Amino acid sequence: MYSDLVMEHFSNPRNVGAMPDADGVGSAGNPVCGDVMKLFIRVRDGRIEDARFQTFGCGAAIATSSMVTEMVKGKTLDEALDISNKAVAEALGGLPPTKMHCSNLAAEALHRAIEDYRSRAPA
Amino acid sequence: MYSDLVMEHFSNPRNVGAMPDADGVGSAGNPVCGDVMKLFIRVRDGRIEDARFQTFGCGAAIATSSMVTEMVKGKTLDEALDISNKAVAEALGGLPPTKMHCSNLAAEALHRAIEDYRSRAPA
Amino acid sequence: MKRAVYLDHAATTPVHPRALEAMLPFFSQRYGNPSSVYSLAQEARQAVEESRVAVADILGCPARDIIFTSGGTESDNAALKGVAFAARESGNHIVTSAIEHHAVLETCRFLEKFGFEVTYLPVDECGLVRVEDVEKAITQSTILVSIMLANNEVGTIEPIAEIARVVKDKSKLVGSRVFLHTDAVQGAGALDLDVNELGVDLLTLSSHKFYGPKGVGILYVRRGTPFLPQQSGGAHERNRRAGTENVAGIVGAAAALKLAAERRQSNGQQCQSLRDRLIAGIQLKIKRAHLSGHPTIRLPNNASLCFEYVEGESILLNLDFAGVAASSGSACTSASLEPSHVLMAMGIPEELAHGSVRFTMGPDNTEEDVDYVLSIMPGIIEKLRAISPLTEAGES
Amino acid sequence: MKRAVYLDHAATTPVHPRALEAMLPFFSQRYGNPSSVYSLAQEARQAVEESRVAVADILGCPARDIIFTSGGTESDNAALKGVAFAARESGNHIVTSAIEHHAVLETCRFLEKFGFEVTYLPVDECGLVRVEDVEKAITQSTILVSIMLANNEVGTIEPIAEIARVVKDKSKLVGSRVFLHTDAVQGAGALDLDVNELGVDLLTLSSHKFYGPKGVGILYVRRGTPFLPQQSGGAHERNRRAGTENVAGIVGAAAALKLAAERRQSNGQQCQSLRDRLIAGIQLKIKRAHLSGHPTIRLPNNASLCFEYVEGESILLNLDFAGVAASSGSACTSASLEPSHVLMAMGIPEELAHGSVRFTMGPDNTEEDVDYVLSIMPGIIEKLRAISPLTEAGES
Ligand SMILES: Cc1ncc(COP(=O)(O)O)c(C=O)c1O
Ligand SMILES: Cc1ncc(COP(=O)(O)O)c(C=O)c1O
Repeated sequence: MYSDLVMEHFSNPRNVGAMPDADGVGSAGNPVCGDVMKLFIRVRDGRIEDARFQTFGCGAAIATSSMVTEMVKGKTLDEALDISNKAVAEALGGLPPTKMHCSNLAAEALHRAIEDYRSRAPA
Repeated sequence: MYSDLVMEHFSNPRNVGAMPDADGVGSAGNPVCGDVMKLFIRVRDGRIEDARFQTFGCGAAIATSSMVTEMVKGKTLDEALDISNKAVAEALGGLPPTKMHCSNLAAEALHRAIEDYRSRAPA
Repeated sequence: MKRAVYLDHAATTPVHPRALEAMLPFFSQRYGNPSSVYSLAQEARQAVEESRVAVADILGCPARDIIFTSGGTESDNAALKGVAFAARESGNHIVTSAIEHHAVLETCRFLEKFGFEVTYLPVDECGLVRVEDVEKAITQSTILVSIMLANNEVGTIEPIAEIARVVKDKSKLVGSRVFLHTDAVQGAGALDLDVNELGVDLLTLSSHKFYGPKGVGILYVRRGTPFLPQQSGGAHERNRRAGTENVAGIVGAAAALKLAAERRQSNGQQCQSLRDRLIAGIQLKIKRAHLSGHPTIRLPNNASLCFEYVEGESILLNLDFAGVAASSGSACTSASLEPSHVLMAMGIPEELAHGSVRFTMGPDNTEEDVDYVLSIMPGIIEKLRAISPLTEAGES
Repeated sequence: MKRAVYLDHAATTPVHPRALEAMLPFFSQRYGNPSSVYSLAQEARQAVEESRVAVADILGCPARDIIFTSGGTESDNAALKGVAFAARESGNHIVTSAIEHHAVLETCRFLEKFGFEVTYLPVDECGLVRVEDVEKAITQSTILVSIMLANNEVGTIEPIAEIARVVKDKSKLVGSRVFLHTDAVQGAGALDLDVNELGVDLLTLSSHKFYGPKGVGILYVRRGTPFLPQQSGGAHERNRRAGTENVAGIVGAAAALKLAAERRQSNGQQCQSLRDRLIAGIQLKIKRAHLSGHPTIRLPNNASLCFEYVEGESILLNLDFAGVAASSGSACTSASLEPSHVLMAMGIPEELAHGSVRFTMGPDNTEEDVDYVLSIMPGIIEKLRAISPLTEAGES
């Protein structure tokens, strides 16, 4: 069902946990739908220095969360905003068609975290 | 599909062949329907002394033909007229439901042969 | 070697070695087409008819009332569509429950497209259909009631015999004949399947749920029940289901059903004690874990639980890493993203329903299997709760 | 030991040992339900999907266009009902031929009950559908044409590719989309099954006709074809055929189809030379024996003959006593008493049609088998003709 890389990220998710002093926080999903993702970013000099996540969801939701936190690190905010759902799924070696919505969550939470950061510290 | 006795009569049919000097001949069935039976009887002192048959038809048709010729031998005409389709089928240990019509032919041909005899030599 | 613990017997079961042994000659040796005339074919015919008698014995019905199909799904489809289209003149109303298997529910949706009206009865929080609801739902235009014998997700056993009595009485009252179908797929090997005790007119079974092969179903249709065959073609199965018979499959299904019926008592007791050990252990070791379904009126092998703050599939994947096979909701369609319609109908909140896990035991399971699961489950739940954003909010 | 000569490969075939070998692990070891999440189940899922790719390769189509069913009969039903009910808005007219298998003809009768109109095209005395008849039959309300690739009784091969062109052209002319289905059940292992070469939108196969297990069918549905699934339930087979997959059966069917495709050339040549030897021998040794079907445009393994003055079943029973398995008309329904509708449609007189015998060869048959049949047939026919009341009348 899942690619090896998805399974790897699912069983050893990177960057897990809350970040109390985050510069931006974004959420996506809804417990009623079975998927909630919360993404935390630390921003230094216009770049994402660190990212962490908390996720309630299926294997794909947890793996995409883990992957997106890896992908954003070191990117400028604009570069990070360019990360699409498809890009996250591709970085994981693909997702089953019925699970594609999970990668939506990851990009969505990321974009919201960046919005949150920008709303706090206007450019 | 068929009982052992049906198979036995089918593979070794008794009383096969035309009887040129028959006292009564009866036919039933129709080549178009796939079943034709012709029954010949020789009558002595009101009893059927001998019977023979010719049949075009399936296994059940040939076996019932053979059986009916055996059953009538030695019977009075009235006794012979009492032989029903069911009796022929039962004597053979039963027939598959879809083949029950074949035992109809045997009794029908027999009854016609007796009619034929009676019409030739009125009592 | 990694330990392998199979606890998903409600999803499917391995073919019993004796059932497989019975099947084997019919693939490459006794391969005749049962409709043919010659001996090789008549051997196959005989095997099919003997299988029919064996099944009929267990259901307490004449062999002629048994139709072999390609599975539980086909049997459910054939039952509902078969009666509905045949009894169309008498009425267009069907009564079923909200917790039926998709094979029944989607067939009802199909029939709705053809002008039938369907009442989906609610269930109580234990998953029980209320007999009085069935009674109330029946009107003059009702032709069919379809209620499952036992639910595949939570294991709740429905009061079919009582429902049968009510259907009969109400049927007389409204002056129209109402037929009763039960999807007994999950009951095989655990419950009495006698169609007269149950009082049903149609009954569905699926071979792969009772240690027979996949792709074989059984449909009982009581003589006199209106029935329009849904698979048209040759005169097979007394003109009620066309298609060359799956001889090996049918032989395997009948052999398996016989074995399952023989072992029903002992197997039920064994499964039940394992199940109770698992439920008690989980509730002792893991907080915020809830048993779903009825506490006692449930299949002896079913332990369905919902775990707060975590999602079912991620539990299953972790169990799989540890060699344990279990299921979340119906195994039938992991393609669906909605939480189980069964848990929803029982009033379980959606977020909790997403955290459901179903363990279903079989005769090969041992206490060691259960203890192994109990040894790994707390760690899995803990790990997932540590990642979950719901945990803090919930526990605060 | 009695000699055993199987010459009824059009009725069914033994499972090829290599196909059976491929199936075996999926009964009691790799028994997971392909819809489940864990590894045991995902192995089964993979086996099903690999089988789908193998079948698609042979049909020259994307794997997603292949649906696994429970047999040729189900595939025919699903194809015709699936398109008819889905395309109902566009029209209610179906074109087929008078010599289709019961699985197609009875499905048409079923659809007639639901308001569809069906044109049953005649055939010529060789069993060929005339392409111009197809063209003429198509009107603005036509939605589907279903013509078989090769006939199961007489082996005549229909001009499907030509029919496909005519359907496409006429379809444009009348301005409505007409879909083309072919029942290719008898073509597997003998003819090219490439759906693009054939130009068909739907194609039916049945596993047990090409050395796969009974109870497995294949249905090709070209992307974009309107299709209302006939078996409702779970989301299996991309929502086009609900029901737990018959994993072992599917694996066996795919393995068998691959083998059949590989051996197509050599097998065809071998069967054809045996067939020609049998036909020539019978016509030499037995008077008033007539080959039915087309003299050359026929399946390489089909020898269908009609014998005057004798009835088919009694020939078959005598052949069976001698260890030879053959068929009279369609093996599908020996329950029918009417002479074959195929021979009738070809204008063969009823009494002659009753005397039909079909020998169909397979790769395991040898020249000795044929010579054995040739050594016993004259005696059997002679014996039966001696009993027959038609013989004298006919010969005089
Ligand atoms: C209650 C119930 N009904 C019907 C079915 C469908 O049977 P099958 O898997 O044979 O299609 C299942 C199993 O999936 C089931 O659990
Ligand atoms: C041409 C044709 N179509 C359909 C079928 C039906 O297939 P099945 O036997 O798998 O039901 C058969 C064989 O019986 C056949 O020969």
